[in-house]
Amino acid sequence: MLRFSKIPIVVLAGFLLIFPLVCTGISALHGYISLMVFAGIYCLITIGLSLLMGYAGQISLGHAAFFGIGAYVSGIATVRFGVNPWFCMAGGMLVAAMVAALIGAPSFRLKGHYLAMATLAFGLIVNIVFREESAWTGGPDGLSRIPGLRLSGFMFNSTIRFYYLVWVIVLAAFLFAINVLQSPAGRALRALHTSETAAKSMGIDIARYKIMIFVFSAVLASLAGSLYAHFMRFINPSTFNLLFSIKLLIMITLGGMQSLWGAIVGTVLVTFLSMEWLQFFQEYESIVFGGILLLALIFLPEGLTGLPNMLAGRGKK
Amino acid sequence: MSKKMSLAMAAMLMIFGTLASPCLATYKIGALFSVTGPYSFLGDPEKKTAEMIVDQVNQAGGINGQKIELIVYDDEGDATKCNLLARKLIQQDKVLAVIGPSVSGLSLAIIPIFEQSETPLISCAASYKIVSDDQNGGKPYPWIFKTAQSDSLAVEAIYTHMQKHGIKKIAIMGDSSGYGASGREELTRIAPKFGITIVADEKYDPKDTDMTAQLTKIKGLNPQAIVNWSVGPTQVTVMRNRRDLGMDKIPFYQSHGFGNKKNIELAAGAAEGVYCPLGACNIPDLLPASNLQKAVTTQYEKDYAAKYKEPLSSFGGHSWDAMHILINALKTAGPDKAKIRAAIENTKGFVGQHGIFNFSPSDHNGLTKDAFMMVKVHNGNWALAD
Amino acid sequence: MNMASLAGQLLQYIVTGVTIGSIYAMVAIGFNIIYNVTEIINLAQGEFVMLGGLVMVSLHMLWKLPLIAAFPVTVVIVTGIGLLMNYAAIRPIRRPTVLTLIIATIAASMIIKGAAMLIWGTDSFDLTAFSGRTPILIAGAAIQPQYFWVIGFLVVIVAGLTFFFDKTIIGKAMSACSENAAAAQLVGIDVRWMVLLSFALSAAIGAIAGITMTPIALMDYDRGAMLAIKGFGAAVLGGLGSFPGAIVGGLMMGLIESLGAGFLWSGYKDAYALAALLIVLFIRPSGIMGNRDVIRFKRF
Amino acid sequence: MTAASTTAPHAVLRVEDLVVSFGGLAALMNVNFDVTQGTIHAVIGPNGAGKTTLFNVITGYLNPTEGTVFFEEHPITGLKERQVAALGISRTFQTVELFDNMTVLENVMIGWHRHIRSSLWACGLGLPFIRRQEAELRRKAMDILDFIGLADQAEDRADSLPLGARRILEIGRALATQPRLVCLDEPAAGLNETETETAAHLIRAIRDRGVTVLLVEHDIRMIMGISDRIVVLNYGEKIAEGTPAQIQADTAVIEAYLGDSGAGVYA
Repeated sequence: MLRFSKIPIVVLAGFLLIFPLVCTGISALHGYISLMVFAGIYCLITIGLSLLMGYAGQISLGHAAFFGIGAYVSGIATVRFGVNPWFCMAGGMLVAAMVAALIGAPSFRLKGHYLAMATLAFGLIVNIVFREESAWTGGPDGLSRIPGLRLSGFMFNSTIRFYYLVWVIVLAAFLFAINVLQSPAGRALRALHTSETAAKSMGIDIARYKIMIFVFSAVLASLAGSLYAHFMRFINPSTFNLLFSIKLLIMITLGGMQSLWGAIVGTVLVTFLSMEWLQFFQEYESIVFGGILLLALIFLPEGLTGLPNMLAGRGKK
Repeated sequence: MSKKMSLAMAAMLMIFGTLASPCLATYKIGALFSVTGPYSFLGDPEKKTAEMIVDQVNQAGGINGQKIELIVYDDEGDATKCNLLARKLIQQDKVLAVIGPSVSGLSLAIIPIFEQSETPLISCAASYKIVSDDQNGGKPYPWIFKTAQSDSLAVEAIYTHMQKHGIKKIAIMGDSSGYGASGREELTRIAPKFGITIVADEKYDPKDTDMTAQLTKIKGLNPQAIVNWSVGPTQVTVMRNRRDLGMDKIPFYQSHGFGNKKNIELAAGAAEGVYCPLGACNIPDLLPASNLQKAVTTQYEKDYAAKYKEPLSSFGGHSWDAMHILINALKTAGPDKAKIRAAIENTKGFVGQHGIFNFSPSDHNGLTKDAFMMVKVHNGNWALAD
Repeated sequence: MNMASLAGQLLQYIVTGVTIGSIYAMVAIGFNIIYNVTEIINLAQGEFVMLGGLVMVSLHMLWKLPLIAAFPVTVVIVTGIGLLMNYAAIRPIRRPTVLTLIIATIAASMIIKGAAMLIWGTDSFDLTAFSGRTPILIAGAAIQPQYFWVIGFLVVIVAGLTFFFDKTIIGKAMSACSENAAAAQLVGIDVRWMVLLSFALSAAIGAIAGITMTPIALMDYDRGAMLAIKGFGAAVLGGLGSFPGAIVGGLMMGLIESLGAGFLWSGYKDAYALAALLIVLFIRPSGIMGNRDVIRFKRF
Repeated sequence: MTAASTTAPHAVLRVEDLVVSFGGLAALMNVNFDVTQGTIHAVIGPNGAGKTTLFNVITGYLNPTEGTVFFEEHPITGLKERQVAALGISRTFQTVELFDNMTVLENVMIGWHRHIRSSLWACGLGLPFIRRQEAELRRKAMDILDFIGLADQAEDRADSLPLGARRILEIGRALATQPRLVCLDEPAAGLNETETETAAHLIRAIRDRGVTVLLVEHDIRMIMGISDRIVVLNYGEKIAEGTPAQIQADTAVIEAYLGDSGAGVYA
């Protein structure tokens, strides 16, 4: 039975609660708080992607586009029209949901690499639109002067405040995803991943589930995009390019495909590796990162979350 | 369990230990450059130049007896990374001021951080938006400066040259990166002032293999001149394609990004007769002896070639200017951010690589269009254009 | 604008499109060879092209090897790197799925690209054109002699591969693997050897693409990704695994880009090609020349 | 027709003039038969007789070239698999298609899928009615596991079961969909004698619950033991139909099974 234990979730929440306090205490770790803000934003995307790819078995190389849609809806509506950021966030999620439903319906007739290419092409096209429609988006130089977030007088203007905002949302999304997986909907998802043939005989509407989960993951990505825009207070198209979509795949694979925990662990790890720890290697960074990735694929076929099982298995032998 | 815990602790300590920087009484300066990634042509010479200057100053005894500690981070041309590193420089490394980033978009991306933390930033990127707050009547942001000439100055230099030669109908083209977009914006914005009409505006990707289609379209529209705004291999390919199409009779202008002799070499003859606006540091030997910049540019070219065994690029000059302006400010102000800011703003008559800087509360770039000279490729070398 | 110049323009767009398309087609063929035997999409294919160009530049421009000698040496070196990649990045993967294999090839491409940056730096390099740079004028269109080399090599590669897969024993064995690896194993074909061979072949073809395109477009360490995407697009558009499909797909992508840049807004030229790809996939989920029945038997 | 159905026992499934051909090759040729409510109805025949094809047509996995299938008097040809399932026809697979990464209990619980509410939002928010529904489902699924004798393995992963138990579990899962007709594709294939006995027991118990069973099977002994009525297919054609006793006496059937089966086709 797929059941998530409550203890690690409580431990995670506790860790997240004290993390910034520890980091402010140790000056060499101060930068880790802002790193964790980005890691949290990325976690929102990978939680959705993990459901889509790990459980529903559908590949997407285009999720940077939904991330971007959220960011640009927020950015454009606040900067050009002065709309309240929270409304923009909701608006972005709505737009992303509609786009996902529109693109999802024909895409999921495709299989394997064809689906990968279709989502990749979609992501590239959206990115070209961000770049070219400069009257709205600011073009390749980006859109600046995006306002920060405030909640009835409380400004999320420091890194720590934003940190808590982001991670509360991430935890909510995480719990939501866990609930889904432990529910009839999650059972249906896992079923169609294992055997579409059998799932059909159970009366499961496969197309509907695939699109539903695609829409859900797009909505989460869009929410992440809005948060990103209001934290950075600046966005530019290259943030939402193919490279980012690939980075999301790497996060999920490194963490462990069929595990929501894997999404969180992988995302935080890859964020720290690529944004901080590997900086040390300078021009060797790309080689080192590629090497780590390969080693992980070879020695951790189930990702980091598979590690305890693997060790336990070896111990028994 | 306790064994695991202690192992984990040890690992954590190892990671953090490498990060802790030694605490010495020095002036800490931060630098953010796109050393690798798509904008390495900017960030690489900028980083090398900044490091060279720090070495020179420290060898000469530092500033007011204090050594400079330069912390250089590579943003890889990525806005998120740039944002993170800027926060790290301010919050963790506690630097007095930062120079960079290399790219306009990234400079715009981190303005809020520097404004909020009240830390001076001297950008090495071109866009006028970096020093013009459009929500505040175009006034500069108090804490943000830049040393690169605005693209508008390069465009004005080109248009002035066109006006002199009676050119009124032009085609523009450029790559789809931020560099190309910024040039395109300025070219379009300033054209009416010079009575110039733009008949075509073509784009290509920075990684494209061939621009024949764009040029063919332009050829059909018979412009009197073509302006191309790009960097990297495409600015060379575009000249070759133009020659193949028999368009070498149409005057061809490149942006100041063309200012590297390697490009002339790579064009394999196709660059002959091409115009471009260049700053003094690209052409020290062409400057008359009376030119105020002759001495500093010649010295910089010599030092750079001696240290790095490669020809200098004009972009390194922006970092040279930023570093020296900051060092001068440190000399007068000492380790106090607000005083440093004021000292930079009061910099007058500073002779740099890219012009003579006169900052003021309403001008945080401090250059005029004289910062650029029109240069023509002649016999595989630069020559002043008539 | 008169009709004659319009016709000349059209011809120019077509010539340019066919040349760019031929490069894409070569990359797509490289994808297909590996895909057919292993069902892997090798996203490092673009890096082979980049390496082909840069190794050739070093051999010819730096070490002064004549073109005719540098060409085969380059192909051999890049082929060696292809084999190495198979040994280091593909074979050790114990639980291959679409995603892990895609990521493995991405990891390989990061390593290759990073190494190329260390060796050649970030500058672009030029290569002497094979038969000069004086353009040939045909009906108002200017054609670089190098264009003919690119198109010519595509033809040679296609002819060579057709012969190889139809007439030689090894080629037939490879075809057998691509149809049914398990059955091929049963009749005594060493599938691992075939996989190795497929990497060698596609690295060689990538190298040829890189060598022939460098005199037109210069080459730098960072070119691989763009070429891989375009080539992948061409392969999928034509139908994965189909060699005629790769050519049709490549040429279509090249022509749409060139005509799109010429007649429509050039900023969106890549988007036109990608939109065409999406439309084709939505109508024919297996690409233009792809076989629907074959897809059903493929795992990925 | 309506008149007939009121007098005669109710025909839950009617197969009319079914033709399926792949390319030029006919897999089924004009097959006709009725399945009576509440009976065990077997379809037998040598390999390649078209039994699985017939199953695939009935359950919507394959569209026939010609002919119609009626379920409770409504034509169901052309419907999608899940629509057929929603009408109350459930099936198992010759190759055993369990959800291997789930527990035995979950495999059965999923059978209720089309009877329960499963909106993503309600599930994600963990609304109380979803929780109540889950508890109820577990109870019902345990009943079924009791019925098929797998209650002790409820929390084991499905792929850890031996083949016999897997086939039984698949039947249990099919029952969980609350079908009026279950189609079992070779439920005894690969089972030993005891396991076959259990399966046969189970199939009878299913019929005794009032669910009609349509069955494809190789094991003639089992078929003869449990079937109420048998249809015999050979090379896509129905060659006989009747009670087990009638079929056992049928010369055409004996010839099909014992005779030189290849001779007729390619001649």
